[in-house]
Amino acid sequence: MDILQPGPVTVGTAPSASETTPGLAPEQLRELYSLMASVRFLDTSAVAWQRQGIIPGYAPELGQEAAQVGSAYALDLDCDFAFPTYREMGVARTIGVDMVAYMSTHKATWHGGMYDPQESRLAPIQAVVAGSVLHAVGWAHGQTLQGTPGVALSYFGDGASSQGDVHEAMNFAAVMNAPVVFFIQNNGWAISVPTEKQVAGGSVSARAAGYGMPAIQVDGNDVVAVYEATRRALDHARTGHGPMVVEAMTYRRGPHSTADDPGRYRSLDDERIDAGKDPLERLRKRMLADGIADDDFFAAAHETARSEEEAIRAGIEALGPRPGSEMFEFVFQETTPSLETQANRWREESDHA
Amino acid sequence: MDILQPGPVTVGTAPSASETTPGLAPEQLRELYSLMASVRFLDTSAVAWQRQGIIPGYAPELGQEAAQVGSAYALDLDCDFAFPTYREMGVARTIGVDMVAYMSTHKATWHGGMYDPQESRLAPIQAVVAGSVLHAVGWAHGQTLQGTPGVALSYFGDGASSQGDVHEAMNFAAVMNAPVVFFIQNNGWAISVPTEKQVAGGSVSARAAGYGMPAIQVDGNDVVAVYEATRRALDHARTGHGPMVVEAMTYRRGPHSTADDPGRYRSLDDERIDAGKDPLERLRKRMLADGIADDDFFAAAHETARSEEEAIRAGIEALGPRPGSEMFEFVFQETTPSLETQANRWREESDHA
Amino acid sequence: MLESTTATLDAAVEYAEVEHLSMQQALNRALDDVLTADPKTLVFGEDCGRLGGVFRITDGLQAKHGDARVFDTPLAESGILGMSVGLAMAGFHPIPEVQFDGFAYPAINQIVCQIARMNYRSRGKLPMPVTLRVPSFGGIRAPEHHGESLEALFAHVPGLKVVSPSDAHDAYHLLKYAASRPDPVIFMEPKSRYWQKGPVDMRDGGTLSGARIVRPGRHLTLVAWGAMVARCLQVAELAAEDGIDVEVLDLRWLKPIDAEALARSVGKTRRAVVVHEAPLTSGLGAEVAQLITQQCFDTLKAPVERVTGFDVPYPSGDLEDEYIPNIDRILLGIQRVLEYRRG
Amino acid sequence: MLESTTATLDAAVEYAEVEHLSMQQALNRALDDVLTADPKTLVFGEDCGRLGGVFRITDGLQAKHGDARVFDTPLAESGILGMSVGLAMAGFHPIPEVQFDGFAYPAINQIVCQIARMNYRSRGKLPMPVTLRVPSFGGIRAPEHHGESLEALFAHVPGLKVVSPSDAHDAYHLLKYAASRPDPVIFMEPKSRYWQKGPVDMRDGGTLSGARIVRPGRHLTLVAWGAMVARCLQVAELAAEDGIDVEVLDLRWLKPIDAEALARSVGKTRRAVVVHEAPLTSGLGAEVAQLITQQCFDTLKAPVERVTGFDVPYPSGDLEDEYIPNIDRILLGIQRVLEYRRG
Ligand SMILES: Cc1ncc(C[n+]2csc(CCOP(=O)(O)OP(=O)(O)O)c2C)c(N)n1
Ligand SMILES: Cc1ncc(C[n+]2csc(CCOP(=O)(O)OP(=O)(O)O)c2C)c(N)n1
Ligand SMILES: [Mg+2]
Ligand SMILES: [Mg+2]
Repeated sequence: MDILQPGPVTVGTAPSASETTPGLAPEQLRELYSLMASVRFLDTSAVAWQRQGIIPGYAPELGQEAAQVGSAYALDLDCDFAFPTYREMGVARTIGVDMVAYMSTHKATWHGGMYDPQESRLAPIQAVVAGSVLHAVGWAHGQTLQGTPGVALSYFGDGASSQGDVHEAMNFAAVMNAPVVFFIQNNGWAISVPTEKQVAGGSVSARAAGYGMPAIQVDGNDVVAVYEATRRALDHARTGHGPMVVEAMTYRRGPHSTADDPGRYRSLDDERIDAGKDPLERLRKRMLADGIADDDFFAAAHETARSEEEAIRAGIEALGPRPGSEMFEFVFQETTPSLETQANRWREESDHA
Repeated sequence: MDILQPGPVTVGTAPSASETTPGLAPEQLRELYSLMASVRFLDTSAVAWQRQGIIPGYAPELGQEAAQVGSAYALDLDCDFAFPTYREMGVARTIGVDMVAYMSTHKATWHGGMYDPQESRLAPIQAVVAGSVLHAVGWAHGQTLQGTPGVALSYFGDGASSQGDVHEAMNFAAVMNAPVVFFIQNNGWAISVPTEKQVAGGSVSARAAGYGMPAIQVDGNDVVAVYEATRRALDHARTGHGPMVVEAMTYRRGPHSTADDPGRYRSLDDERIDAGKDPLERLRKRMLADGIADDDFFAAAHETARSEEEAIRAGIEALGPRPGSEMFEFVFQETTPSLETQANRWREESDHA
Repeated sequence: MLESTTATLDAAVEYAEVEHLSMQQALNRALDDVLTADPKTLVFGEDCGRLGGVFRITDGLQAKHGDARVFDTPLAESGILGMSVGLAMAGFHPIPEVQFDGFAYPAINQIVCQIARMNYRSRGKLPMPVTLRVPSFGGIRAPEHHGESLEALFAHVPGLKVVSPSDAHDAYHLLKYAASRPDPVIFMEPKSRYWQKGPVDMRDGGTLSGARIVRPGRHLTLVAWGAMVARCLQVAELAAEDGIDVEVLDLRWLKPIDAEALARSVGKTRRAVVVHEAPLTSGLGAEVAQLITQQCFDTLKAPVERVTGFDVPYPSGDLEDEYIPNIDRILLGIQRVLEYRRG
Repeated sequence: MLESTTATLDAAVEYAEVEHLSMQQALNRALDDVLTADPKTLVFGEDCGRLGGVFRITDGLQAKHGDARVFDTPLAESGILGMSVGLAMAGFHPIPEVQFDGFAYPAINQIVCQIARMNYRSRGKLPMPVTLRVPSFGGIRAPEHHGESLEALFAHVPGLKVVSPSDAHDAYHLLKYAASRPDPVIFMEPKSRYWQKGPVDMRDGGTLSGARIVRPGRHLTLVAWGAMVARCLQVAELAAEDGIDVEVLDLRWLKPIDAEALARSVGKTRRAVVVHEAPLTSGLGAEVAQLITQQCFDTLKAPVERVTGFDVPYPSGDLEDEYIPNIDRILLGIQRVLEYRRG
């Protein structure tokens, strides 16, 4: 399979391709499982937090654990950089972002999250659909200019692929031969709109050929296949071959966000049929079959996930609102007299009230 | 040759394909020649008008006569509608637009031209690159909704293809199966930027497949091939098969506009080599060889072109500025008190001065 | 221009006299009525079809009017607005939605350069009867870009008209009115008021052009629009306890602004405060203040005060109440105006 | 904030004292200096490389600094600005160009939601030292969308700074200054003044923050920016013939506006007219007028007058002179203010 041909190439959908473990050692597989378990537990907990009034809203990634963990696991954090949307909690967790700082956005504490993007190698949480895809291209081109080996990993969805910015980004990247990987999580839905009403031609990866870019379409519920596809794409970009597309076919099992009611636009049957095999269950079975892990391992992984979540929840519950002065503080590096005047009046009036 | 396959199909580049006359009768070939001759004469004259101070600026289409005349000739003016850029003088002439009203834009009389777009079947002249591509899709979808047989013919350039709006338009059109033909004049340049620095993957038609759309790449200097490709694409769209791409490979022989100096970014040698065979000369030779026209015919065509130009120039020279009151008059269908107040003050102050 | 009549689309629809509706229901009914009365009307946007919109404003409309007339589009705002231009050229009356205020930005090029100019460019031959619905303003603790106030931008664009209702009654009638005009109207819906119920006189919209005095008063005029109108009414009640009689003027039309109504009200009260959620600098409050000053210069007792959002990006939910003009800040603004003494 | 010092990039460059340059040359020299002094600077946009820009502002820079640092992009403004965000995140100092004012609209989403907010969103961790050059305003008989004035839009956006030079000297120094700041600056170049020559003191930029009095006067303050400054100076000369001593204030910074300078000037003259090319409604003139009124309410002899473009799309060349404030209209505005008597 030559994935460096322009045009979509599918890996991981046939059991033969997906169920082999190209370069992953048993401890890596165990790590992948543990990550997915942590992400799954935190994700479902976050939905519960919202129901309990701990956070006002959340965009669950249930079903996309393999796509997020597998892709982020392939990053070289010494030099690469990831650009998330609003749904990449699993990416953040995989690359080791402070999860209280990450989840703070969903507590409405600060837009974009409170982690340090430069240290974390993760751009701020992005609420504009397709908003950061061009940033990834610019950042990647910066690596070329600097002669550094970093690759940008740009996350976006099937819905986002309709935005003009994605086209501009792909074209810029291909013209400039920028080291960027466009990683699409095609999860079947953009809120209520199914992929077939969104993505003409049926897949985002099919568009790559038009830009002279190679693409891989991968079973997004197979964490190993996702890892492998992303690793190859990162290598491709890192070795000067330019941008590449990876499209992970997965399924948004939950609602779009805690404010959404999927029952209005899809049936439970749809969900059952389209969701495919559960990413965690799938890896678990395989590890058991391969003798890579036993029940104790899984129990321990789940216990770790539970205690992690407990700590994060405690952090989130303890997180107070930011002082209002920060509204003014972070607008500029160099503030302005007019802003200072406004900040002063805000302070006086707040004191008064 | 099955042009209804997704993906680019080339017609007209091989002499065997281009030099046959699929469905065109001799009088139609003569008409095509006459149109190209009129367009050529008016176009080169307009450059001269600019040098003579008759008009402040102009965007010549020298070298693109076949692409413009051939494509517009395929329209069914009873139901189709064309969406031009700022360079489609040949399209306007071919479909019979009042050329004084058309050229008035270049005299800086009125943005968009002074012809009636609805009657002319030609949208206003569009100065925003890629600005009207989505309009064509919307108009086309309107035909579907109404059950009318019209097809939208959307003109744009290789440079325009980089704009996000073109992607959104292609995706919308393909998702909605809208009867629209995207007609790209790939003339090698976007002002000073050559296609290879503009269009990743090398051609715009190559992108069609990604949307599940068929495409034809055609020798844009062969008026018959262009006509034939456009006719097929219009048929395709008209018969309910959805959108299609036609990319006419041609060459902008002149400057981008009368304000441009191509000597700064390309050599005369480049121009000679890349321009290919002259569209008029090519058709002339072929008609002579086929015995379809003689020297008298060509002399007459050129004489007609000359006298047409004379009349248009007279019209343009006679064209006075529009009354300033029209600034206010055409903002809305229903004006506003605030605008009336401003118009009144403008009137008083103009009278005063 | 904006005529002082109720919408005249009503032939096909039968009404009860007064209904008690939320603004969401009122807008939904307005769209239903327009779709029923005018076969050229189309309602579309992201999630507007099957889902009925993330705010349910288009709820049930696809089921009733069919998926040719009420439909989901791909996720691309420039596409939605650009397509609207072509549909209008083909004789339709598009009522597109952008899902949230902040997602109007990707469509600005099509709005400013195309929708707002096509009538002008074509010398009146290509009218653009496009009513763009924009769920607007803040106050619902939403994610980034979901609480923006774009009225100053829209109002500055030649060729656009801009309106924002503050209650269910106006929402119903202004939307029907806007949708029946031949010019493009940006319809800014105060999303924090969607669920607020109020009486809607279904038959008689009253005067739909211009501003509306929602509370008469003698001492000072509060000018507001959208969600700030209700807040100003609260403020007026509180001020009344201190014997200050505040007039509250709902501007409604943000372009064209009803300059006469401003002059009439402030001509009487001789003091004015303008309130909006958008940032201060170059906000619409400056225009309102200047229109008042221009017309009432001789009688004005104090410079017009602006109580607005700050020149900062709309903050996250936790800081929303610090940003949006609250009752205290508006009261303090009123106090500054009342206490103003020439130096 | 905007510090009152000249740019401090100059280590690597040697200057003559005063040169006579067109604004185009001055801007070109400024970019050359910045590219020389700061290796992180990148200059790019449509036709900015080989051609040197349609206005030749980047002429010769690619040849001198290489096509890695000065380059052509594909034809996509959102792409250009979006890429700038990523380059800034990677530590570069992008100086992108949009070819004409009207083609900033396709990039508004990236400008407003990304460039202007990344510093805020990241709590100061991702500064955006992006200087966006926008050839701006009208007056050159150009095609549609080539004569727009977007300052009111930009000035309203939290997180942006906006500046416009009116002569070659300021063009040179303000561009170097803007390019050396850590915040995004929209640099609006008055294209009708590109070919106008003037003395440029290469070593001493003078005070670069705030407004600048270009002509002192006692009777009335004319506030302007960009190409309107030169016109206001002409007006002042004509008015002087009638014994009217007009002060001309070049606002320069359109965000933040130098409110103090406005107060100082109008505090003295007690009368003001603000002039701009952009449409009247919700234009920056409203903000300027309100800032003046707010600060000088007691002493102001007449309401601030606005002489501006109309609320119409920027017209074709033939009607340009009817649209842009001309000498007569400005003189009439002055007259209205001078003749104003309290009723
Ligand atoms: C520019 C823009 N338009 C609209 C929205 C509202 N919105 C938020 S998420 C979403 C759907 C996104 O779908 P997709 O890209 O497939 O990502 P997913 O939610 O499936 O992860 C929409 C329409 C937005 N955030 N940004
Ligand atoms: C949105 C936008 N950006 C920039 C420009 C300036 N501009 C006018 S024409 C042009 C080049 C267009 O190239 P192409 O699409 O290939 O058409 P051609 O000029 O070759 O016919 C540019 C950059 C514009 N008019 N609109
Ligand atoms: Mg999705
Ligand atoms: Mg071209």
